[in-house]
Amino acid sequence: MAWDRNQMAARAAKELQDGWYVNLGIGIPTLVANYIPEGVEVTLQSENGMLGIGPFPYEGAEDPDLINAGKQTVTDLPQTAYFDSSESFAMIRGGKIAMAILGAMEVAENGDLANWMFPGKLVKGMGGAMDLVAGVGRVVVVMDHANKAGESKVLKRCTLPLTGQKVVDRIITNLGVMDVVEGGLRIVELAEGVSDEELRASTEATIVA
Amino acid sequence: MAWDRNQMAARAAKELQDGWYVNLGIGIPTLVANYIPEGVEVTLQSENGMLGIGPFPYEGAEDPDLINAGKQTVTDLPQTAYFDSSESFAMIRGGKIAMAILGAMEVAENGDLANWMFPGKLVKGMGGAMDLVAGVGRVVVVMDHANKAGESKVLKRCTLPLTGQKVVDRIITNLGVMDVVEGGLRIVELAEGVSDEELRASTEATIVA
Amino acid sequence: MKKVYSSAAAALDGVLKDGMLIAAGGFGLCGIPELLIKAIHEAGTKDLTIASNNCGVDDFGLGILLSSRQIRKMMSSYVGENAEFMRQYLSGELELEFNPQGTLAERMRAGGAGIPGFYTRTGVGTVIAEGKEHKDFDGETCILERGIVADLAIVKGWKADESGNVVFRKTARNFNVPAAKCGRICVCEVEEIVPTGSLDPDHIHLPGIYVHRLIQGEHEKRIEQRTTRKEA
Amino acid sequence: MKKVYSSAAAALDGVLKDGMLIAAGGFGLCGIPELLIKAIHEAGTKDLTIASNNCGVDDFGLGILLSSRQIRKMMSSYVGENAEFMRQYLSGELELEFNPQGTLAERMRAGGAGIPGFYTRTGVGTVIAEGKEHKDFDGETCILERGIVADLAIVKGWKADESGNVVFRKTARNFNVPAAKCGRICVCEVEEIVPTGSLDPDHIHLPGIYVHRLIQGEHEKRIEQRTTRKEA
Repeated sequence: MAWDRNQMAARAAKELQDGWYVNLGIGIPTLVANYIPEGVEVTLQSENGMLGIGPFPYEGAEDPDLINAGKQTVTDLPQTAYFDSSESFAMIRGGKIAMAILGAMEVAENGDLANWMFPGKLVKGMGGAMDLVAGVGRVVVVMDHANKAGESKVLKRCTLPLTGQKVVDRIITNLGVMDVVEGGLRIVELAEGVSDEELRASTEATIVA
Repeated sequence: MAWDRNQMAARAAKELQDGWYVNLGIGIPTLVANYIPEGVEVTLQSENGMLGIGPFPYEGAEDPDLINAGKQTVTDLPQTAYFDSSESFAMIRGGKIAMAILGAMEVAENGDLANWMFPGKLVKGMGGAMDLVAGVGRVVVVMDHANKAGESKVLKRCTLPLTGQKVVDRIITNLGVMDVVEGGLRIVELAEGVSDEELRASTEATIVA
Repeated sequence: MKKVYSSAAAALDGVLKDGMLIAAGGFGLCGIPELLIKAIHEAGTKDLTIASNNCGVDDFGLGILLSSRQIRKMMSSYVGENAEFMRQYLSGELELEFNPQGTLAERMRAGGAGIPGFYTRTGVGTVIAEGKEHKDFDGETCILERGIVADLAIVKGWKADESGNVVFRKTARNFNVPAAKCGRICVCEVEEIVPTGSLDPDHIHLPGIYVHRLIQGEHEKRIEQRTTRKEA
Repeated sequence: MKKVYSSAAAALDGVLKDGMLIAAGGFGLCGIPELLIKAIHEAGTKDLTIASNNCGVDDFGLGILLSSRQIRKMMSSYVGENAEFMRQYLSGELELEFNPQGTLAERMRAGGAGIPGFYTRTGVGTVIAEGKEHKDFDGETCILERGIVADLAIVKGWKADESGNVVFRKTARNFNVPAAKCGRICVCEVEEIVPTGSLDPDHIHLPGIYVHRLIQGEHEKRIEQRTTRKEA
């Protein structure tokens, strides 16, 4: 039961609204592009300097000058525009991106997000994540509800170094959808086959209402 | 005796060095472009978004989309590049322009410059002058030594509202050339037919050495 | 999500509000959003604060909003071309906030880029610095300037595609790019709207993300200082 | 005033100095100044601080300056692709200053634009904010970030004209523009140098004023993550 990666991505895709400019993080968020609803036109931003990310190229058509923020070869679209990195983050910081859909290591009930660093482990860096969560209109996190040890990643307080403070608006996990509201999280939707009790039991964070 | 407008412009043109990017103010400074020495390649910047200002267009070839900072129709050159106003002042403020040659109402011996406002009179605005004097590598002022009442415009202290504080490096007037140095002004050169005594007598500012 | 509107009036419908802050592109009369200015004139919106490098001339550009007393305050660097401006200003009817030209451009750029404040040497020791926070950086005194976020940006491009990507022509780009970026809503008029895909994605000056509404129209493009040289 | 040099080594002659701060363009391996990096490797300049979003891979890009221990400190946002990096970092041989990617880009842009400091919400409440000045703007807490001025910028363009005007191609533009602007001296490598006048002045991404020295060369342009789809 519960949602698999693709179902989570499909659920996240329902967050998209027609005409929006959106940034998708690496991992499950990237899959969201496969589930954009009919009639909803969304322009994907890549923080390395591109609006209008197209699909992966056909073999042999890869262009080393055309990659996404995950460094994968991509293609362009008729509406594509390129720009430099300072311009790219100007639009991110300036609130021009309606939504970012990002992965996470931990989310807290006050909207704190940790998704860049496990202390003591290899630290690769935050990339553009801190800029995104500080700048975009709405932050949706998509992640597994529990870590590999089976412990809730939806917490009262984050234990890992933060990416941003009070930045998450909505959390989509394999168990369901939760909103960050006054006092804790509000359950918005349950994944198929997941009961309210099950979601509550799997969640360390305070669930309100 | 002394220099006329064109002679002042010709003298100011000797300040230019090969490869420099330069901004010329309105009035006599604009005439400097007519006297750029042989073998010296200078690129003129226009703060409304252009590097590489060409000559005025032939009649009938005026382009409303191509003007200089004085709002005059101009032309482009092979090396011309266009950009927006924030980019234009980024390069000015960032010190990329080697020199600005500007007109002035008053200059003081400490390098203070006043060239935008007569209190009580019509105030048109500073335009880009404050940005230029604060940002460019070297500021050369070209102006008449005295005002219409015959009073020195080269002063101990400016009486008019400042455009910039301690910003002027060199002053070129109809009487000669002076540098702003520790303690006052140093005479660099006398205009044709002007004696040292005459220049000193015409100058309110302290002349050192 | 259609961005293309049939007229300036249609593109401004529901957007105009008395007392709003409008950022306008253009330098002198070059690259000004003349159609949108006319439409604001006709709409009669009043008590406007306008951030624009200049204020047009008496009968063209932003000047027509002065004659009709729709402007309460200007944020500009140079307003010398306009007799009515001076009359209203000297009589106290019009408020004026002078900004050094580069500071004005950077304030717009900053507002659009989510930068609420930045430090600059420009204006230190002048009236511009009065009342502003001073701070030293590596021995150099700077003042704090604030980003401008406008309720509405009105700009003029050369060509745009239907997705809102805009290209400008020569020095008509000027303040149009920073003004567009600092608007919560940006309405853009162009000389030609082309199908999406017609513009080279490497040549876009203002990506469509900044442009919410778009119109095509005929432009007068008046020349302020026609200056020519004689045929050799 | 010739800007065109015959080789990367010639273009860097007299410019390199131990302990200097270099800003480098590129994102991952896309748009990196690979020829200039190789020339710095061969020159053996050491104790370098390098501001660059990433640090290449073990045997390509800035990674080759790691293997030779020429880098003392990196200012980056993401360094995950490089095993030698991690080894040197964890052993304390290499200093690392993490910058959020947008903050790094803006710091370079600010340094080039004469903005010594700016406020941003990015990083507030995180380790990035530690020790930085905090200030509230309209109820929003921001931190002060400093502009970066580099002793040298090394960047990679697609085409340049002989006067130094540069155009970039697709996402290879990335950090090259802000890096170039923040360099006291900027050396640029391109795939093709064309005669001055060959580039449309409306299409220049980096005006020649920012570019002091220029070389043309063959580029490997390695792909980091070759990702494709099947033919339909």
